[in-house]
Amino acid sequence: MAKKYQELAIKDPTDFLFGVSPYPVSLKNGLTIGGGKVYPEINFTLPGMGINPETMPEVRDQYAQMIGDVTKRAAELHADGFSVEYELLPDLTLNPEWGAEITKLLREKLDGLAQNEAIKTCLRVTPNDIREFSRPPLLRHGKFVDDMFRCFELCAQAGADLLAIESTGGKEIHDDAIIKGDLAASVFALGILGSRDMKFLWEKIVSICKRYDVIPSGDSACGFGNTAMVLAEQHYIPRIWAALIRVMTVPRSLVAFEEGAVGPNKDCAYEGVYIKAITGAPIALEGAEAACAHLSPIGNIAKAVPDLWSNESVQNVKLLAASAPTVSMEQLIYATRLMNKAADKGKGSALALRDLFIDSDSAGDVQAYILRPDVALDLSRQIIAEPTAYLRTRKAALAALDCFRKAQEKREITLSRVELRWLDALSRQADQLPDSEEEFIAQMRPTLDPAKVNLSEYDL
Amino acid sequence: MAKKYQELAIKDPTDFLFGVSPYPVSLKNGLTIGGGKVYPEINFTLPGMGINPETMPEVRDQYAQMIGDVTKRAAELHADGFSVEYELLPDLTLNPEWGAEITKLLREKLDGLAQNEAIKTCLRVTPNDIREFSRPPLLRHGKFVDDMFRCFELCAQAGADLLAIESTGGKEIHDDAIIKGDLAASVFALGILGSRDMKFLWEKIVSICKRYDVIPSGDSACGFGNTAMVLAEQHYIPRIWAALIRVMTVPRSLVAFEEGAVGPNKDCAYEGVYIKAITGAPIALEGAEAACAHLSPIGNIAKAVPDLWSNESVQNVKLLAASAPTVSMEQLIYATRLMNKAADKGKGSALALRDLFIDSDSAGDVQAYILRPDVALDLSRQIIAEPTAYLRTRKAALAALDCFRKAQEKREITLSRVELRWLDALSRQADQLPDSEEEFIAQMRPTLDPAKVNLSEYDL
Amino acid sequence: MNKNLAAIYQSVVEGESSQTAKKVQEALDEGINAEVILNEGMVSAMSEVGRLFEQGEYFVPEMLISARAMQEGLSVLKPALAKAEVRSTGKVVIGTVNGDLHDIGKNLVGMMLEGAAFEVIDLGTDVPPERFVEAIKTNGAQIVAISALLTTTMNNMKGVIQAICAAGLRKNVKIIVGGAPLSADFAQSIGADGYSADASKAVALAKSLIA
Amino acid sequence: MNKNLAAIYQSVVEGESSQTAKKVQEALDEGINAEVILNEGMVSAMSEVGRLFEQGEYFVPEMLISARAMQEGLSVLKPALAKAEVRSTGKVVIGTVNGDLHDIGKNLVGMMLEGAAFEVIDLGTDVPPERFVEAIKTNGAQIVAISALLTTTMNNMKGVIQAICAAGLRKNVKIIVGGAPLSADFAQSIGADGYSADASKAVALAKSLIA
Ligand SMILES: [Zn+2]
Ligand SMILES: [Zn+2]
Ligand SMILES: [Zn+2]
Repeated sequence: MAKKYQELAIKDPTDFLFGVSPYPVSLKNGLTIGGGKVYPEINFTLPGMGINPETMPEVRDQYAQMIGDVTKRAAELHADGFSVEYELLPDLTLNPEWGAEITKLLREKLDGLAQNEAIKTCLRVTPNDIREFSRPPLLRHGKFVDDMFRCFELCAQAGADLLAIESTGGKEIHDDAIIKGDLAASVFALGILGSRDMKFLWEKIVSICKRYDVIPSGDSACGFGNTAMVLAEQHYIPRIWAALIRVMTVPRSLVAFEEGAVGPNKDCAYEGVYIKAITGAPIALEGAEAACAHLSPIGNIAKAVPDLWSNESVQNVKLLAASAPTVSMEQLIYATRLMNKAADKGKGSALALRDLFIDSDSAGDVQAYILRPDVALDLSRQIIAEPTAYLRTRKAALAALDCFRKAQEKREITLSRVELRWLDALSRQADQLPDSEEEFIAQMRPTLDPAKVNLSEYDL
Repeated sequence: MAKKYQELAIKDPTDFLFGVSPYPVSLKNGLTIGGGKVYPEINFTLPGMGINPETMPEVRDQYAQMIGDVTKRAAELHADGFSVEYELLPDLTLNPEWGAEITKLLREKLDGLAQNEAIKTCLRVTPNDIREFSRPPLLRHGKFVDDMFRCFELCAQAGADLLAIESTGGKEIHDDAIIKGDLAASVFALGILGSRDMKFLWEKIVSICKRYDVIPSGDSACGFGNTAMVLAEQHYIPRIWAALIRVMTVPRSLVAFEEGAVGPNKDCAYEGVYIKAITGAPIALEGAEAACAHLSPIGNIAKAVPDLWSNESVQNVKLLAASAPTVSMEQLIYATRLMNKAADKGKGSALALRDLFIDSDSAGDVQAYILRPDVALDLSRQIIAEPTAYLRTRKAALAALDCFRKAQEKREITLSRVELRWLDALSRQADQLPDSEEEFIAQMRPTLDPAKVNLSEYDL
Repeated sequence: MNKNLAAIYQSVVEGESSQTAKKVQEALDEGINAEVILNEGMVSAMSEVGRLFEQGEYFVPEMLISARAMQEGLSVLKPALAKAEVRSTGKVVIGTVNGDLHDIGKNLVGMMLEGAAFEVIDLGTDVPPERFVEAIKTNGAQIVAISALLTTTMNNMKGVIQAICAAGLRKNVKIIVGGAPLSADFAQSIGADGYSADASKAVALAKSLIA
Repeated sequence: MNKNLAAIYQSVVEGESSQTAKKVQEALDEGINAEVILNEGMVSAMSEVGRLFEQGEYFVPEMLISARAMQEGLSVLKPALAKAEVRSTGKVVIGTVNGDLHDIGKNLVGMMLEGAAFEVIDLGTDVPPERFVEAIKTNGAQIVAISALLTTTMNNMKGVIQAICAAGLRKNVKIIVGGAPLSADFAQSIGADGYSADASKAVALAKSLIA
């Protein structure tokens, strides 16, 4: 039943462009994502406050205010469409009725906007992966699993257009792998644990989506790739290690699509560039306008190929001009206006702008370099030539390291002496990854702390 | 001694472009503004807190933290240069020693950055126009005037590269003119009062700059044009009225240059587009990345011709990623990277990007339309054909109204029925402005409340 | 509606000052009750003006012209009203805090409140706490509206509220605050009764607080 | 410097665990004082590692390897140290507040503190206030480090501090807090003793508080 991706949906770098994807996603209201235009995707969250029965009226007020603010600004700036991502906080997933209540509140406001202003919108709802509230995580059964799936169902019923998640299977191992620079553990977490959990999880999510006629959009390896990027930004780990992890998240996130996700993939999933190349599904991305949520070395290049353009998230605090969500909305509208204006003028113009985005960042940081459309196509091709998630992840590591080395030789990037030392060390680790998945699992098994990870949750 | 501008420094729209100005401004450290590159200009301010002897240690800490944050991020993102604007709060101008102390603190941090990271920077210091603490304003003498000029001197000595101000002569009349839709009062405030005060004020500022070898940069009609823009954004006044006021601020702000200012003009002065066309001086501007400070309908088009690109101002509050000044710095760096990358690829590429910025906004709002380089050149030419500030302001009104009407006919903008009613009403007012300045003053005199405005402060 | 009342209503909506004054006089001469003239002729006209503003048909300048027409009408009506003992909607003392020179936001709020038949005592800008206290006492105001546009002056609002408390007037007045750097949270934290994010919402806020 | 001490220093900097253990044993056999081995051999090596990290020469993974080498050396040294009665820099109880599952920031802080010879008791994530209190009591900690990564859990830090107060332990411990949504202001407002914007500054903060 699972789909197998064996060739790229996008083959030519000149077909790899913002706003256009081979398999656009159309909503019931007619809004099409990936059909020629980039739309803003706004995300907002509560200011510092707890969520409990006493504060729920205030929580409702906050969301009502935020959706009111952003829809008002979108109308004033004549946006012709946009998406709202509602990323549930843990407490709103732990109490699925609350999560669904907020979904309904957002839905109603967006429906009102459609009626009064003829602006077409999309509501993406992203429950939190609360399964890790058990330590070690219980991924397949128990109260947290039940509540999480119930939350998906209730939010689907409450009016979500898209469902998504940032799932965390394997993260219990991967956090340490990042800060230890442990490539094997990272491959194990992503290529074995994460990928297996994705298969389990997305089969369920897709079936819920079918039941309620909602679109299964995609997953994000945020807890893996973005954790690494943020740590690299703080100089805790080498940038080259963060870039490598990013490429290694691709096979894991691809599993959602093998199980039936269709996009638009999640904003914070920078592996989405590869997902778009492989699957042809539209993707959301984020960059300069998401600096409110995380700093990054890829603020412009991330604009090369998105179909939705996001601010990641911003708290409802007051800035001099307006609320921070209003400010984000305005910034996203200007950013997407520019891209769409270029597209209006024809593909040559759009490609020229895309190349400015690319060339702005790609030489300055290896994490930007791997988002180059040509680089992503090349690595994607190598990754999907392998048959399994493990082998794809191993190939992602080997191919990315090779790519870094060549890029350095071609002077397309400039790695420091220290980064080059790491390039060698990581290559030595990668070269030791066995061909056989069983052998690899057998190697890794004794290194794992049963207090941290429960292998039976992964059918191991 | 005053310079007279009688022809445009920029004649051809294809020479009117971001990053390049006919008369670049070079600092002692070699940083050149308007010499081919657009640099970020970051501005930041205190979070909600008072300024008094007890809080001054905290004020110092805040500024130290903000300058530390933005210089760190600029270095991490390999910025090759940037400007910091330090806009003094009223209390820091009322106590010039405090204002100068913060100037020194910023200077030292920027000098350290130059030494450790080889990043060239510029420090613009903008004292507050505290003369309006007298009501009616005492513009030419008294304690506030003395303190303000002393503040300029002390800040020059403390290490400012540029001095600037957002002066307010005439604002005591103009605020009411805006909300009453009173064109004659607006012309009087800008073309008679404001322009006379600018002459007095800038003669002084330029002489202080000469004495301390500091660059007199420019003024902003912020309290006029931006007040109107913000009120239009809130639907309090018609957009067409705000656009008209913007054009009418040009002769007033030009006076600074007639008296010896050389640029870069102030970020919030959107009339700077016209100033650049007329004088050839470089300018700062702000747009999408300044949404933190004010919403606007000109977020992209403002990127068409700036030499410095600013965030206007942001309080030192914490966002999810980092402090708000850090976030602004990152956004400005990405915005300017894109422009500079286009410039690197040649003038054709830069013009293509410029045109995307222009076409993004120009049809959507008349306030954006008047920032079109071709429109600004045309109106500037008509304005400077007149000999005096009054006649130039009157011409600005007549020419702008004519321009709006033609733009509507050519369908380059779409004015609503209500805006068209205002276009007619404003035209009727403009047509009644007499040729003679004396006659106009005589007409206006009886309408003025001596409790509000002191005409002797304007040699009237 | 009576022909004269309709004419008053129309002239206020269209901002015809002298016409309004004239028609008010005619209505009085005709023996129409002053309170009826006020409410059905003018206050309802100002509501219509507010509606036109909400709809985007009118801007503030038009509202101001209508408000001026109403004032003209009122000046004719005043003697008759005094006898009839009519209450204004409420008395509001308004000002920008000390250290802050920003005028226009405060003026807009004042203007909107006047349009809604509040009596507005405008203290101007850079107003020290004592002057707010004094003005409340002198005028018997029910509402104090305080404005601040700077992050460095917003905290001075607290000083105004403390001075009002210290003068024993806190229970007599509702305090509303506004200005760009403020938030509802901040308003609550300094002990204000209400916060309005923009001038046009201040009227509804003021009305709700003294309802 | 003594040859063996130099070798210990070197092996810790380079993260050679077995070499460190071996050289510590040799130094002890040679009769070098345990405290001298600790301070001149290992603690100073970890300072050098910190310096290399600040310089960008080392990353966290290298620091971890060095820290592990130091642990190996310590395990050899422990019996001799016990006699000499050496104090650790201090004891720190660390955890992420209840409702919050974020691990990695807390782990980094713990790791940095261990590198600076603090004894770290890690309570993990989603830690209820009682467990912080209990751990302070059981371990006689001088410092409590609390982490929160969510705007919805940052307020739970206040609950932890209140529980510590209620247990009468507030004067025994310094409380430091950290996490993305926090600010120095917030830390002060909930009554913490210190705030660190990132993990690498937490060590200096901790040291300054118990100095
Ligand atoms: Zn994410
Ligand atoms: Zn998101
Ligand atoms: Zn300004």
